[in-house]
Amino acid sequence: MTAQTTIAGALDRRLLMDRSVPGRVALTLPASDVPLQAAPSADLLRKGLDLPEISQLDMVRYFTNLSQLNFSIDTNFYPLGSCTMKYNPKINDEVASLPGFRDIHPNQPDEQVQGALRVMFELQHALGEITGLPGVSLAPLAGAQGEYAGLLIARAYHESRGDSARTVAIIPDSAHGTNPASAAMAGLEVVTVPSNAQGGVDVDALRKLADNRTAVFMLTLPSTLGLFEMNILEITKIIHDAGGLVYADGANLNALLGIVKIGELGFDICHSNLHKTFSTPHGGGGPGAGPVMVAARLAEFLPEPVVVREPAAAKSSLSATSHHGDAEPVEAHHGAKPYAFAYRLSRPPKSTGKISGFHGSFSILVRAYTYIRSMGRDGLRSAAENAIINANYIQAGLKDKYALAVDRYCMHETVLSAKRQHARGAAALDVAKRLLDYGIHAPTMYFPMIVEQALMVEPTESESKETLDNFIQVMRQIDDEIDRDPALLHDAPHDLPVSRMDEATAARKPYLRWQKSG
Amino acid sequence: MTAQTTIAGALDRRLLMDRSVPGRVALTLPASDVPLQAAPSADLLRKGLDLPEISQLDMVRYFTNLSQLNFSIDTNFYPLGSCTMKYNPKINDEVASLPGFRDIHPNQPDEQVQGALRVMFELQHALGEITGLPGVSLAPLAGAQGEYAGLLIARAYHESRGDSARTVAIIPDSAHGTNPASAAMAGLEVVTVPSNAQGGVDVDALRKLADNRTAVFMLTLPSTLGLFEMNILEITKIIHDAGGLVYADGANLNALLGIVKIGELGFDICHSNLHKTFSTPHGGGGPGAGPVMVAARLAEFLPEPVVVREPAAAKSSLSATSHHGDAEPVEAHHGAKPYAFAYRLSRPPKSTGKISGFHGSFSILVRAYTYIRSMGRDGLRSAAENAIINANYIQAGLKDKYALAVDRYCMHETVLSAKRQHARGAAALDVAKRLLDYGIHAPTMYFPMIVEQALMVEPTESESKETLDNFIQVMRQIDDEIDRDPALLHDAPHDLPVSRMDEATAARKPYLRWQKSG
Amino acid sequence: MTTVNHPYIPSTDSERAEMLRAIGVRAFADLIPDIPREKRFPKLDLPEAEPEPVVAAAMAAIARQNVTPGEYACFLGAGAYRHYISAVCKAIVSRGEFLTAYTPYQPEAAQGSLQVAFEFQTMWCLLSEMEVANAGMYDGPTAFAEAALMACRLTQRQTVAVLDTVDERFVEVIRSYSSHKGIKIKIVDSHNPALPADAAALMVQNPNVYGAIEDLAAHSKTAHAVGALAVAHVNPTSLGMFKTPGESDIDICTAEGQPLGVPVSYGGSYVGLFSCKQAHIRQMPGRIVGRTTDTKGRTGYVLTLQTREQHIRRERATSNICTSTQLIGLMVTAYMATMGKSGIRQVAELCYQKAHYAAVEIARLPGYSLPVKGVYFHEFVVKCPRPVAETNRELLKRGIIGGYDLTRRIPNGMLLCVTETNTRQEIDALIAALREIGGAR
Amino acid sequence: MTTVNHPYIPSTDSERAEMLRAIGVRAFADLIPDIPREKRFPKLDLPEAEPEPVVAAAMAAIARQNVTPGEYACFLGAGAYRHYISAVCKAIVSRGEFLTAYTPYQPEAAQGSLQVAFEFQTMWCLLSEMEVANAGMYDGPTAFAEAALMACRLTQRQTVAVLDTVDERFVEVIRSYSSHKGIKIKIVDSHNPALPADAAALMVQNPNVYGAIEDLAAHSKTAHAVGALAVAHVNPTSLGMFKTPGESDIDICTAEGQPLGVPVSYGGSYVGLFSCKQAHIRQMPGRIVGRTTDTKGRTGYVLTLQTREQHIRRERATSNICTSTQLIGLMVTAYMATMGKSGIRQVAELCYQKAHYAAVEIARLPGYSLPVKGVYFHEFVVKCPRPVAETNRELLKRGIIGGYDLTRRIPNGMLLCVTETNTRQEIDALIAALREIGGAR
Ligand SMILES: Cc1ncc(COP(=O)(O)O)c(C=O)c1O
Ligand SMILES: Cc1ncc(COP(=O)(O)O)c(C=O)c1O
Repeated sequence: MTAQTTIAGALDRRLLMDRSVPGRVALTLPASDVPLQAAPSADLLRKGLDLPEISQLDMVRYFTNLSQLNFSIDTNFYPLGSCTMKYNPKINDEVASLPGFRDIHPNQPDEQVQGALRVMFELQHALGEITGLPGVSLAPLAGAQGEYAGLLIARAYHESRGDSARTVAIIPDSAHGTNPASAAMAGLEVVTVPSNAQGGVDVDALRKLADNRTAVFMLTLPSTLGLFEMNILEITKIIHDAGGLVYADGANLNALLGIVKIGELGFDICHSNLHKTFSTPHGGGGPGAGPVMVAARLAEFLPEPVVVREPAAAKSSLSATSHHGDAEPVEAHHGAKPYAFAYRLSRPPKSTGKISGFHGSFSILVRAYTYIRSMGRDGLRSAAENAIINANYIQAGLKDKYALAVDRYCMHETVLSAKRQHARGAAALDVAKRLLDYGIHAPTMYFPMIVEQALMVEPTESESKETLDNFIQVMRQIDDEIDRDPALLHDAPHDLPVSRMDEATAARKPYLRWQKSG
Repeated sequence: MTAQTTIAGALDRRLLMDRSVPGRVALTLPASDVPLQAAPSADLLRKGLDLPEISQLDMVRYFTNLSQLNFSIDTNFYPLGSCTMKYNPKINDEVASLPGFRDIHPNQPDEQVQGALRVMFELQHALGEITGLPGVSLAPLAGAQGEYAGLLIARAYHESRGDSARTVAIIPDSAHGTNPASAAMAGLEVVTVPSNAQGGVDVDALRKLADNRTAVFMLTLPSTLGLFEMNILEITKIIHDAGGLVYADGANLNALLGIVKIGELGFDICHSNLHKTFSTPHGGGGPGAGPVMVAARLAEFLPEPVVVREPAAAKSSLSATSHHGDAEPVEAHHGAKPYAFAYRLSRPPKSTGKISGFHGSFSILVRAYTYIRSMGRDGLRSAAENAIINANYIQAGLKDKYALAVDRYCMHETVLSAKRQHARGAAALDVAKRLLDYGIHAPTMYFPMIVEQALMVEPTESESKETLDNFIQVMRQIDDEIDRDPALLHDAPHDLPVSRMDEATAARKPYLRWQKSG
Repeated sequence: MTTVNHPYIPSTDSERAEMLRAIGVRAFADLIPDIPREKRFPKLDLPEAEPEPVVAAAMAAIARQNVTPGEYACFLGAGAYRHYISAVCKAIVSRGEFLTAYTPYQPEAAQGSLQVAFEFQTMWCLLSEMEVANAGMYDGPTAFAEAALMACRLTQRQTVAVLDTVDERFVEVIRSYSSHKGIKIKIVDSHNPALPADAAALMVQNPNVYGAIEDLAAHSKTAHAVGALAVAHVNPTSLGMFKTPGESDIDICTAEGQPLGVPVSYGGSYVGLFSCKQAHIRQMPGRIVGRTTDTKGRTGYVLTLQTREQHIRRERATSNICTSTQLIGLMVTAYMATMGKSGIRQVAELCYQKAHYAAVEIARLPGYSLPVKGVYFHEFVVKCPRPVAETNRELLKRGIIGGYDLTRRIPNGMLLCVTETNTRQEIDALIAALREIGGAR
Repeated sequence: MTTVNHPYIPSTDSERAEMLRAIGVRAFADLIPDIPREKRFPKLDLPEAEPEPVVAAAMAAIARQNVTPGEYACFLGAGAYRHYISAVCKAIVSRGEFLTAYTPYQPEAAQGSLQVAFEFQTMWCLLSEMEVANAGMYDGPTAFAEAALMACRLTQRQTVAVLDTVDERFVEVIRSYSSHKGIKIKIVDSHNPALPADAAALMVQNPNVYGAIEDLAAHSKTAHAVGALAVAHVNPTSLGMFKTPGESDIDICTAEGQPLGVPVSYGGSYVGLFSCKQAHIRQMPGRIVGRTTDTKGRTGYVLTLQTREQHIRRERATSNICTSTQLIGLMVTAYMATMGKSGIRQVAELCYQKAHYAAVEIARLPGYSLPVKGVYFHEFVVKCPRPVAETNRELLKRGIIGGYDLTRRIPNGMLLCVTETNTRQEIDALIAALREIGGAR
């Protein structure tokens, strides 16, 4: 503990407004260098303005100390299932902060931003290639928005065929909450299909549900149980036969890179969370990016923008065969001559329209693109394979102590159930909180909802075997602790900046901002 | 505590070599793009090479966790006397890492690096102006090297006058250890002059010591007791009358900015620690920069290089009157035409020569220059004034509990004595270590050596009044704790990554590198 | 099994073999029995891995293919604004502990992110003078669209009135967000806003699409008169100077957070700011952070009111938002804190001063005029003698990235934006260039 | 009392007044009675404070006044070398906790810096195959000079023999460091090194001033034959490939640490690497970090053998060094760790391959030759048909920063350096340009 403390030796948790002293400044600005202009009339102006007044040192110290209160990938193992907390390469951040990317304005005409458009174009290609769904829009700003965009496409598709009675989205009971929420936003009625005993979709139940009202079936692949759907080809066929489309929630795409293409399994639409599979930093909860990929016949419905390349400049895609020098394709942009340019933003003919302010989460797109180049085709496949091996290794090392949601080989994550531990007096929550004491972030808890006392563990490929071994050991030790000294679990975490929080009061009496009283 | 831990819940302190696994890589490099060249004969080559093999994530995590074990300005109050642990502005780091500064090569000809030379030239001007000693060389790499450079100048000066019997350096007993060490390196005999009861130089003793063997008198101003020498004009006169030179150790220059010019007090030579007064980051122990400043008549002896400006381009110095647009003075350096250039590196006619590899601690010089521009002339004076006020405020708040080395108003730092505390069973060391528990770095301890149980406190101007108040309160509380629960002090620190270390064994059986055994 | 040794993948061949043995399989393929054999291991048409030095050089080369503001003077706004971002903010935002954390579901391990979010909510409330705020949305336009949905939920109505001075870009996003819920959009005349009686909300942009200041208080009255909510989408920098949504009795206030310390970065990632009246919090979308205490009575922060959210309420959630924009929220937080009381005000005033200087001077140029009346902040429409695209091309030759083409609303209309980052020298160069270009025919 | 409101100075006027009251004085001037009145508050001929946005823009403009390698191909070496530095290293080094800590005098509050220093010592020992190392010196040349002083202390002799293939720059620094101690420097012929009987040390540079590999083992023998110590100053990158000082029975090994992950940065800040035989540690200069345990038996690190140092031993210290270069040491540590076993070797090999390709091709050009025989690493001397300064000026016009002018030793001699950062494209451009320039007369 090296942090700022109070006289009582406790962490100093005062907020900025409590630290504010009239007259202090953290930054000054130059005086105006233009002749004084007429001021607007006073009744148009605001009265007071209360914001912190802090010195620059105190500002730096405040935020630096705050940062140290976090667990993060850079400091801790973070086996948070469904979140793919893999390493976020530093080079990606460095690239994203190059002035040529960081400082370009979204309203600059295409000819001025050929570098940016090239990155987007090649990223579209790569995502199309990885998923086997060649129509790509990078516009969605996160996974959930990718889902929404995909569902809008599905609706537009059916409507374009006059098939407008299709207003049902079939969604498995194991699905992530964003799936039904996105479906509802898209005006679809949500119908739930149960899982079978092996954690897959109950195919018979699905067959009964699929009909001429079915707009779309949303399936997470691998599923939220960490399993690859065992009847996948049958399922996509059932939906297609019923005239519906099949949507893949690609949040777990990390398990599939170079292993299988979603499009080749019959899926029509999917999204990918670049902040998961493609290693962009989670940032404490975003920004993300959730590009949507579709089969060729659906490409005309993609949200805008989509980057296209003029046939004239047919060279530089991010592909094995035609990948050329990076400084080549676009002519220099100095002086008077008009630009030769190759890439431009476009709006697909039947586009579902604009779903975000500009052209997508560009700073995240740049990182994902950099990552794909850094990994290359073999590296991507290796990532998936190692992610799967790591998850199975943990599963094998724990299954005698912790029940498995389903006892099969898992994909990139394993869903444990702490039901035996619960019977002995420690809930999944207690196990999770106790892990924090060992410097390990808690797994995802109580999700998927269909698993009792779920602990969803996703190690990712970027963790070393020692880290996995340590995790297994610690989890086994925690299991021992239940009988030895249950308070170790119930009162956990012990050494963190705070112990368990009173969330009930937080929700009952919301205290959502600093108040003058303190 | 969010750090990586072992299964036992302790900090994981394993070294990189203990984490190494054959085959892992943190970085890969491209294959050679040139035709294969003939290899040198095998007997010229090294056999094995043992270095860590670690993944990139584990590398980032290792160093990030290590960083959190440190106290630092960015996280803690750091009232370390004699070290001027002031705020290190982030803009300075940003500027130093501009490619135009970070990537220029020291062997580029002057005409290619006019921007760099301009920074150096104007920094020379600023330091000459601040100290009143207009001859400046930026070559010395730290304060101690600045001292050494200064002493070489003194020697060269006397020798140039045929006055080569002057081989004595008179140094007060309160001086920092580098002063006598530097004098010894310069081949000077060190003679110590005692301090008087008020913490000043014993003038009578000095008068007796000053004679025709006196090469130089080295005085720290303000002194290491935090005091401004009360007989300063008399002292410089005594030395000058004896034919000696007067050297100012400018480590404490922060107290004098715009308050008084060292040169106007009769000093002939001084150095300044840019890493103290001019806010460049201490970096855990360097790099620093210790420019040496001299009176005009000594400028010909300065170590090389010194940056000079061709009279042709007489405009752009960092001065109040002639400070012009920053992009102006040098012509663009494109295309074929020869450059118009203004600044060049030069070697003073009787230079004492080269004391470091290239042109000084350039990345530090850039930061110091940026700082001076950010502060401006009034800001520098304000820094000194506030530094002095802050130190006196702490002194006033503690003098009833902690004895003062000398009961006078102090300059930028106050030297307390824990002798009363010692009498009650707690040494200065115990007080210092106990401070760490409160998230405050320890003051400098047991220095200056002439003060019993010294605790030297330098708050600097960049700390806020609340931080000072908190420090005063904590120091008073610690004093209380001696009687209440002395173990709180003796066993301190309690909550840090380690408790007190066995330094005796460390020195007796030096263990200075990782060994295969562990 | 491919055996790539890669910096991002620690396991070595022998470790992998050991792990497979521990799992009890012979080869990797044994772990994926459910994947149809014929579909496995497709060829990816992607290049091979590039080592970091190669990637770094390649990306720098690509970045140089862009015309970069900063190297060029830039007067583009229309939704994204260039402002000075302190080195302090950059240093804070680059901390790995913030950058590589997940959404703070485990409050004990995320007090850093949570306290930052609480500061974010606080300062956005203070700046907008609204009562409560959430922890951020995807971006400004989606926040504005979500506000429309929220208004419909709150009023149980299905028509959204949008002022005709609202940027089409925003209207499109509102349409995307609402069309399939049966919500109708009605564009109303800003000079005489006649609201349908079943309007859920009146949506206003301030400054509006022309850069002009709207009378928020009057619009609030209009909305409230028919029982609709007043929703304002504001430029947050303008709040350093102009009357606030809170003071104008606005019910829901949204903004694009980008101007508050976020690089323009070709349009993303940004963050949507969202605040509203206290009474409406349970219909607010997005993450919300609240203060509470731990078992030992210590203050701390948690995600709260989660029952509004998709992971609990699923299809009945207030929004589908999950991953949001916490890191950009941190940028905004660091920016507001660093600028502070005096800085935010000063930026607004510098923008105002410089934009007005530019506008007044340009209006004097032969052939140029300011067609839009009213008070403006830091953007204004100039009617050019030549088409905007052409004018901009000419400006670029002179090292200037010109304004936004608003021809769709005003023939030869160019929306120019001037911020504190534009020096007088740049403005004067713009004026001189426009004179030259204008007269060129 | 000036009352500047500055971001770096928190106290406000009213706080200052309050503090002065608490101190018991009326005004600031009352605190400085000892400063002669007539000397107080001199005018400083310095400009006024510039706000951060102004400083940032000004410094960027000044930086652009330099010709920057990276934008230009660069073949300069001769003591400073361009190598690829991973983003990982930059991220580590920019951590405020490392950047803004002091020398680790309080080990409990500095285990981060201390463990880094221990890693530094370890990896430098491993790379140089020496037994012990210190935590770093100012830079390479001063480390080399301090090694000479150390050899004099150890042998109680006063003559230092320096091989004539040692760079003059180093000899100058050795002279500055030793001249007033009565130490004599003798330059000896590298082909036939005849050492004086009272030599304390034989000082060797490897690769030498011409870039050529010296026979370190032979030089060790020569030194030891007269009871002198063998001191080698090496290029650390070359150790990825070539025989080590340790294997060559060198007594003290120093190096410029810059090539190991430190930006060239116009020559500083760098770090001197220093290692020696175990027997000599108590005469080593500089900071040394050692491993020990705390009161609870936990492993930790401390500064050790401090009785060698100036703050304890004063005029009898082994050196006057105090503030050293820990942060640059961190850069080197992060670099060695990130490159690791395979990377360090690979960098050396890439340098070797590319330099040899360039040398062989240049030697084929009419008018150019390689006057120095022997094995070289990544630097080599080219004898040009035209003066070096002239040739370099011509190269610059073609976007190339040429080599180091070694005319003082070899007429028209240019020392060219090629590292892994030079692409084949750059090398080929250099070759083509030299052909063109050479033939121009
Ligand atoms: C399975 C699944 N689907 C969808 C999402 C939503 O993605 P995002 O958080 O990017 O909106 C998540 C994210 O947690 C997820 O795990
Ligand atoms: C009074 C004094 N003189 C000299 C020095 C030496 O300066 P440096 O550490 O930069 O070599 C110091 C540094 O601690 C000091 O405090």
